[in-house]
Amino acid sequence: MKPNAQPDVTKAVEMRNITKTFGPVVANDRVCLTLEKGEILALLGENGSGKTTLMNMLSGIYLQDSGEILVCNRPVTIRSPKDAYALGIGMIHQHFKLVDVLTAAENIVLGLKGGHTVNRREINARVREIAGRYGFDIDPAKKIYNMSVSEKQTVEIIKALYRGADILILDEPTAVLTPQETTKLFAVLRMMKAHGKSIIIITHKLGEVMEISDRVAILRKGEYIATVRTAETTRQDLTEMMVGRRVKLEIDRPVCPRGDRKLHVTGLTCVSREGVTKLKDVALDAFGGEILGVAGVAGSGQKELCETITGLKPIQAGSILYRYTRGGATVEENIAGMSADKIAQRGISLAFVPEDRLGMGLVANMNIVDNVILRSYQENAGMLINRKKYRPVCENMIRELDIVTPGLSTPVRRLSGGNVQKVLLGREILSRPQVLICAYPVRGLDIVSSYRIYALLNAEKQKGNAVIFIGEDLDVLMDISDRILVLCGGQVSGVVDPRASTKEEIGLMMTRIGREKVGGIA
Amino acid sequence: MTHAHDPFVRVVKRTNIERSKVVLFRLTALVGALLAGALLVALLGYDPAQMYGDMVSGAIKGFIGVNKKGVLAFTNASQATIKIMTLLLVSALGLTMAFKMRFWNIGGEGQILVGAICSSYVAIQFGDTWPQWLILPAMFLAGCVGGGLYGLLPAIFKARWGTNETLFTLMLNYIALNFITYLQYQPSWQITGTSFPKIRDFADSTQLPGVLGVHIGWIIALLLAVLVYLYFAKTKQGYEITVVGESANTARYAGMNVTRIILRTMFISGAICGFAGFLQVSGADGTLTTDTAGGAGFTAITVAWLAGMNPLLMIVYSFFIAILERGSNRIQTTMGIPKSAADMLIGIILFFMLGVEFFINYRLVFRARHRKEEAAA
Amino acid sequence: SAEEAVTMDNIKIGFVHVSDPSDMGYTYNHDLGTKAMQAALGLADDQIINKYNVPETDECADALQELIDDGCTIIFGTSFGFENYMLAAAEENPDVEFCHATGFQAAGSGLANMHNYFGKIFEARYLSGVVAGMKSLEIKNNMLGYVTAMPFAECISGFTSFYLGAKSVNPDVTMKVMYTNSWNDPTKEAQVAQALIDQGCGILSQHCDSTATATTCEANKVFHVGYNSSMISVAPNASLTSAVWDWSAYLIFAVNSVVAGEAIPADWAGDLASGMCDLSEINEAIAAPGTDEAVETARAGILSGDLKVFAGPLTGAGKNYDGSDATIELKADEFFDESGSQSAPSWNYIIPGVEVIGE
Amino acid sequence: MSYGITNILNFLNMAVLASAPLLLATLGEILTEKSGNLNLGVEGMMFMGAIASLGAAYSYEQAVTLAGGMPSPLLATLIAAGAAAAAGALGALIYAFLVVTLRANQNVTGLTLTIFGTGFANFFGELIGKQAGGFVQVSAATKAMFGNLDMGALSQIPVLGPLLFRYNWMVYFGLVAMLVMAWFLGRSRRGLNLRAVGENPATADAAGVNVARYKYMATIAGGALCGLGGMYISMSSTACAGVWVHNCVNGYGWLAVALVIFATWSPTRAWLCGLVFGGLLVVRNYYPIPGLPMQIYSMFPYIATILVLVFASIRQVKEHAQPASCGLNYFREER
Ligand SMILES: Nc1ncnc2c1ncn2[C@@H]1O[C@H](COP(=O)(O)OP(=O)(O)OP(=O)(O)O)[C@@H](O)[C@H]1O
Ligand SMILES: Nc1ncnc2c1ncn2[C@@H]1O[C@H](COP(=O)(O)OP(=O)(O)OP(=O)(O)O)[C@@H](O)[C@H]1O
Ligand SMILES: [Mg+2]
Ligand SMILES: [Mg+2]
Repeated sequence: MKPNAQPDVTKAVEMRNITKTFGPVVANDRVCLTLEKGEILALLGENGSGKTTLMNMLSGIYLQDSGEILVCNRPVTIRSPKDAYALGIGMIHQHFKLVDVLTAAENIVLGLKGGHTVNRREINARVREIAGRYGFDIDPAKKIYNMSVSEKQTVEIIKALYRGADILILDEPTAVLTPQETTKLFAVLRMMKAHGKSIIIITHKLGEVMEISDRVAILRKGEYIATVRTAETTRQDLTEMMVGRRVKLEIDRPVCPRGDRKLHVTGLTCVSREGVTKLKDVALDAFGGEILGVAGVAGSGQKELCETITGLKPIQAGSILYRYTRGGATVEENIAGMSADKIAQRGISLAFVPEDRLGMGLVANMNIVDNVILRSYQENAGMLINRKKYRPVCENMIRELDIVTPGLSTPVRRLSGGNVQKVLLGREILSRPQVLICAYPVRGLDIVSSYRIYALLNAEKQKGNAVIFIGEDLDVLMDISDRILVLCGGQVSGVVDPRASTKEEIGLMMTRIGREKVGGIA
Repeated sequence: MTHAHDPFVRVVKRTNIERSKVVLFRLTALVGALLAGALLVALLGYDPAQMYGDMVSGAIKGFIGVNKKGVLAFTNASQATIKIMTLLLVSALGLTMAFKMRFWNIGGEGQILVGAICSSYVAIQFGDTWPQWLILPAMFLAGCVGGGLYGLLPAIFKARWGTNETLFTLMLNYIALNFITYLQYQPSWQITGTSFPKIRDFADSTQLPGVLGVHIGWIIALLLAVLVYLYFAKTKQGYEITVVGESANTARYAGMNVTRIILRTMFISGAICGFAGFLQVSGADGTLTTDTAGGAGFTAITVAWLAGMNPLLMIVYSFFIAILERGSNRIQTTMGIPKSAADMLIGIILFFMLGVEFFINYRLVFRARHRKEEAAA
Repeated sequence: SAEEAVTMDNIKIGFVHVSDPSDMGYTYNHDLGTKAMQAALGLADDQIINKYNVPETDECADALQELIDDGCTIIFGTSFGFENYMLAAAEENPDVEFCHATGFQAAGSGLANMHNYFGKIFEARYLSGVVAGMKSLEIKNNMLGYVTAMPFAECISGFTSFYLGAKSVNPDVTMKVMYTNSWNDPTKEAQVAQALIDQGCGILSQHCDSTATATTCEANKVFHVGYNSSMISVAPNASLTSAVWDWSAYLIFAVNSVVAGEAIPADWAGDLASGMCDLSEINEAIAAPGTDEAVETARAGILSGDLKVFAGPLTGAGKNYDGSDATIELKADEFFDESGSQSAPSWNYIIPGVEVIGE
Repeated sequence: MSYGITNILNFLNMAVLASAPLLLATLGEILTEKSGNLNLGVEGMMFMGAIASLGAAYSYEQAVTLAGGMPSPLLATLIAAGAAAAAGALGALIYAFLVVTLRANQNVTGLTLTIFGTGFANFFGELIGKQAGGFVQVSAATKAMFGNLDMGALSQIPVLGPLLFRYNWMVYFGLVAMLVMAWFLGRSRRGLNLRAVGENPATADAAGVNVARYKYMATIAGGALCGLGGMYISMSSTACAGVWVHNCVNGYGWLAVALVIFATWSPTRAWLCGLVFGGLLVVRNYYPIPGLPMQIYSMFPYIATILVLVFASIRQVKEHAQPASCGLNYFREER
C-alpha cells in the first residue's frame, strides 16, 4: 500500500449503530463505540446492558443485525472469531475459553494455520518469548485443569497476543482475581498499552475503572449513553449515567442487638476426595442480628465451609451445633455428619444461597413455582405435590422483590442474572431461616441489583437472624459486616471487627502474613 | 455495505410458536417422509400408492367389528397392530421414567426380557398347579420385580460412581438375550417330547384374558399411560425425578436423596419394561423366545422421544409405529416388498421428525427478507 | 369362499418361513421346492404367498391369520418353533390344512388338518459322509469336522449319519463337532469352522443355514460337504457335495391331496427313494477317485433296505428329554429305525469316534 | 511346533480376524466422538457399508459380464471399498446434517440411523437377492481378493509367520488406519483442533476453528470407516465372503460402540482392546472350559465391557475420559 494512501489511523475500532436482538430482547440498540489506538477503554453498564454482546460482535461470536464496524478506519465484516483474529482483535471471555485436557501451548495454537504437525518446541519457545516480554509466568506444558484461575487468564492473554492481537478485549477479567492478582494484571495491561496495543476492559468495579482506564464508554439497557475521559469524571457521575438516575453509593449497616448464638462450629475439618485438606480446624460462631462476613482469597475453603455446614459435603472432624426451635422448645443439636436430606428431615431450615446459582441453587429449566417449591415440597403430606398453594406465594415474591419475568411459567434460565439471584434469595428467605448463608451473593451483579441484595440481607439481620456473607470484595465486606472471619488456606487466620481494622490488615491476613504463618496445608 | 457479506441465511430462535403450527409442522414432516419413502419405492418399480394403501389396510382394516362368532372384536388385521402397540407403549412408558431423569436407559430390551424370564419361571414352575387368579398376579409380580432389578443394576453404579449407563444398559440387553439361549437348553424349561432347544409353551392358565379379541394388556397399557402422566404432573416423586434429571447437584442441595431417587426411578423404569415382558409371555406369545422383545426396547425409545416424553402422546405414536410395522408385513405379501422396508420407512419418518424440530424451535431468515425487515424497522 | 370348491386354478398356498432365501440354506432350499411345485402344478404367481423372516413368536400366529384371511387353504410352516402356533390355528380353522416341517405333534393332536412332514435326510447325509470318507483316504487326513447348530436330535442324528457314512469307507476316521447355538449366525459359523480347521480337520461338514462353513473351508484350502443346497458355486475348490432336500416332493403331494379332497397323512417322511432327500451333484474336479462308485453302492444298499444307517453293532450315549443320561446299544443285527415312527429325527446319542467340543 | 503353541497361534489369529471389523468401526466411532458427536448409528452404517460393497461389486461384475467383458477383481475390490466407505459416509452425513445443522438429539438420531441402516441393508440385500434368483454373491476372483494374502517366505517364518503374515488386506488396512489416526489425533494440528471441538466447541470456535466443518468431516470420515467395517463382514470375513447374508452385521456395531469406551477413546488402545474383544468372542472355540455352557461364554464380551465401564468410572481419569462435549450439540448463539 502506498504510504500516502494510509488514512489517519488513530481509531483502532469504530462501531457504528450496531443493533443486535435475541428474539424479543434488543441487546444492543444502535450502539456506537470508538476505541483509539493505544488506549485502555473501560466499558461500563448494568447487567444485561449489552456489553458482552457488543464485544462478542467485535470478536466474531455474534453477527450484528445491522450497523457497521470499522477496524483501522476500514469497514469490515466479522463473521467468525477467525475473521476477528485476522483483524488483530482478540477477546478474553468472561468464562474462559480453554480446553481443560490440553496444555497451555496446545490451547494457544488452537485453530491456527501452520504445518501439518504441531511443533511443540517451537511453540513453547514463542510462548516463553511473549511471556518474557510482558512479564508473565507460564509453563507451556502445563494442563489447563491443573491451573489456577489467574494462570488460566494468563494463558488466555498470551493466546491473544500469540495470534498477533493489537486490540484486546477483556470481559470482567478481575471478577475472579484476588486484589494482588488484579494489581499484577493491571501492570501487564499498562505494559501492553505501552507497546501500542489498544484495550477494552469490562468491569463492574468502579474503582478499577478509575484506576486503569483512559476513557469510559457507558451502555444502558442496550443503548449507548456516552464516552467520557476517566480523568474528567467521578464514580458518582458514572453510576448516574449507567443507571439513569442518582443512586446512593454507601452500604447500610443497621445497628441491631446481638441475639442468640445460632451456629457454633468447632474443629471443622474437611478433606476432599483427592485427599487435599480443604478445611482445617475451623471454628466460628454466628449470632442472630448480625452479619458475619467471610473473607479470603478464592479457594481458601469458602465453598467447603458452606457445604459442610449445610450437609452437602462430608467432614472428617468437628462439630456443628445448630440452635433451633423444635416442638416449642429451643434445642441445640449437633448436625455434623448429617447429610442435607437428613437435616431437611429434622425440620431444620438452614438457608443457603450457593455460589453456583443455576447449577446448584435453582433448576435452570424449571419455572419459578417449581423452583420455589424445591425446598419445601416435602412439607405437605401424601404423595402429591401441591403447586396451586405456591402460586400466590410466588406472585407475592415477584411483587415484593421486583423480579422481572414474563410470567410464572418462564424457566428461570431465561431470567437475567440479577433476577435469578432474587428468585434464589427470595425462596431461601421464604423458608424463614434462622441462619442464612450466602456465597458471593452479588457476583456479576450490577450496582442497583447489588444494593437490592444488601438491603435484603440487612432485613434478615434486623429480623434477628444470623447471616453469613461470603464475599470477594473487601470494600463491601467491610461496609456491611458486623464481624469478618478471615480464611486462609482452609484455616481461620482471624476474626476482626471491620470498624476497627483496615483493608490492608485484612488483605495481609488473607495471604498468611500479618499473623503467625499457617503452614502444612495444600 | 456490510450487507454484501451478510450470510445468506441466519438462524433465529423462536420464542413462541402456536400449538396448531407445531402440529402443522409435524404433519408436514410426516407427509414429507411418506413422499420420500414413496419416491424410493417408485424408483424401485413399485406403486407407492398401493404400498401405503396396503400398509394401512393391512394394519387396521375394519378396525373393530362383529366377527364370525358374532361378538364385537378388533378385526384380525387390527388385533396384531394393537398387540404391537401395547408392547411399544408399555416399554416407552417405562423408558420415559428413566429419560425424564436424563438416565439414558437403552436397556429396555434387556429389561423386557428379564421381566419375561421371571414371569416365565413362575409359569413353568407353577403353571400346571396354581389357579389362574393366583398364577397371573404371581407372574406379573415376578416380571415387574425382575425387570426392576435389572434396571436397578446400572443405576447402582451410576449413582455410586457415575458409570455410563448408556452402554451399561446396552450390554445388559445382550446378557439377557444370551441367558434365554441358555435357558433353552435346560431340560426343566425345554419343550417336552423333543430335545429341541426351545422353551415350552405355558399352561393356558398363564394366559391373560382377552378384551375385544386382544389380551387385556392393551387396556392396562392405556391406563398406565394416564398413570405415568399423572405421576409426572402431580406427584412429589415425579417432581424429584425431573429435578434430579436437570441437576443432581441441585437435588442434593434441596435435600433430596439423589441416590435413592435414581435407584427408585430405575427400578420403576425397569419394572414397567419387565411388565411389558410379562405381557408378551402371558398375553401374546405364550412362551419365551429370544424374539420375545423383538427390538421393542429400541423402537420404544423413538416412540418416547417422538412424543416428547409426553405419556399421552405416546399412545398416538406407538399406534402409528405399530401400523408401520404391521403394515410392512402386509406389503410383503401383497407386493413382494421385503419386510425390512418397515425399518427403512420408520427410519426415514424419524429422520424427518427429528429434522422438523429444528424448524419448530428456530426460524430461518434469508438475506432478502432480513433486509426487508430491517428496512421496515 | 368355503362353498367354492378348491381347484388347481383357485387354490391359494401359504408359506411361513423363519428367514428368507438369501440365507442360501434352509429357506432358500425350501423356496426352490416351492418354485418346483409351482412349475409342476402350473400355478400362477398370486396363488402362492410367502411370509419371510417371521419370528417364532406371536407374530407367527398373526402371519398365519393373515394367510387364512387371504384365502389360503393350505399353509406350510417350515420352522420348528412355529408348531404350537400352527396347532392353535389348525384348531380354529378346520377348513385349512396346516403342514409343519420338523415338528412332531400332529399325530398326537387329534386334528385332521394338522400334519408334520420331514425327511430321512440321514440317508443323504450318510451318502455325503461316504464322499467325505473317500476324500479323507485320499488326503490322508482322518479327522473330520462338523459345524452344527444345536445339541438336539435333528443335529445329532445328522452328524452321526454323516460320520457313519465316512466311517463305512474309512474305518480310521474320527470327527470333531462344535455347536454354534444358532441356525443362522454366519460369523459364529465361520469362527467355529476355523477353529475346527485349526485343530487339524481336513474336511468339514455342516448343519447350519448359511454358507459360512463352505467359504471358510474355501479360504483355508480344506474340503467341505454341504447341507441344504449345493455350495459348489460359493466354494468351488472346497465343496465336494451336499446333502440336499427337494421339498417339492411333499409340497406337490400335499397340494394335490387338497385339490383331490384326499387326506394328508399326519406324519410324512420323505426319503432317498421318494427323492425328497438326496445328494447334490458331486464336484468331480476335487472328489476322490472312486467316490461315485462308493456312493452308488451305498445308495443301492439304502434303497434296497439292505443297508441301515444306524445299524448295529453300535453304542451311543446321550440324554433323555428330561436331561437324564441315556445310552443305546445296538447288537450286530439290530438297527435304529430313525424317522420310522415319526418324521422328526430322534437319534440323540453320541457314538465313539465323535468328539463334541465345548458343549 | 507343539499343539499348545499352534493352538495359541491359531487362537491369536482368530482373535485378530474377529477384531478386524470391530477395529475399523471402533476407529470410526472414536473419530466421530472426538468431534463431540456420539453417533449410536454404527450398526446402521456398518450395515449400509456391508450391502453397498457387495451390491456395488456385484453390479459391476454383472454389468461387465453382460457387456461381454471380463470383470477385473482389483477394480471390483476398489469399487466395493469405495461403495462401502461412501455408504457409511452417507449414513454419517444424514446424522451430521440432523445433529450439527438441525441440532437434533444425538442419541435418538443415532438410534434412528441404526434402524434405518439395518432396514436399508436387509431390504436391498433381499431385493437384489430376489433379482439374482435367490441370493447375491460376487465372483470367485473377487472373493479371492478378500482372502488371506500369501506372503511367500514371510508367512513361513516359524511363529511370526503365522502370527503376523497370514491375514487379508483389510486387517493390515485396519492397522494402518489405526496408526494414521493415532498420529492425526496425537500429533497433527487438525487433530488438535478436532479434539478441542469435541472437548469444548465454544473454545474451539473462539479460537477460529470451524466447529461445524470439523464435526461434519470427522463424523463423515468416521462413518466411512464404519462402512468399511461393514464391508469386512460381508466381503472379507469368511462368514459371508462375498455372499449377502440377511442380518449379517448382527450386533457388531454395538460392540464397536462399547469398544470405544473399552479403549478409552484412543486408537492404539482400540487396537489392543479390539484384540481382547476378538479373543473373548472366539476363546471358547480354542479353550473350552469343561462344564461351562457355551451360552455363558457368549456373554463374555458384554460382561467384560461392563467391568471396564465400572472400573473406568471408579478410577475417573480425566485424560482418558469421553470428550467433554460428547453428546451435546453446539450452537454459537445459544446460552
Ligand atoms: N437466553 C435467553 N433466552 C431468551 N431470553 C433471554 C435470555 N437471556 C435473557 N433473556 C431475556 O432478557 C431479559 C433481560 O435480561 P438481562 O440479562 O438483560 O436482564 P438485566 O437487565 O441484566 O437484569 P439484571 O440487572 O437483573 O441482571 C430477561 O428478562 C429475559 O426475559
Ligand atoms: N445468546 C443469547 N441469547 C439470548 N439472549 C441473549 C444472548 N446473549 C445475550 N442476551 C441478552 O442480551 C442482553 C445483553 O446481554 P449481555 O450479556 O451483552 O449483557 P452484559 O452487559 O454483558 O451483562 P453482564 O454485566 O451481566 O455481563 C441481555 O438481555 C441478555 O439476556
Ligand atoms: Mg445480566
Ligand atoms: Mg457480560
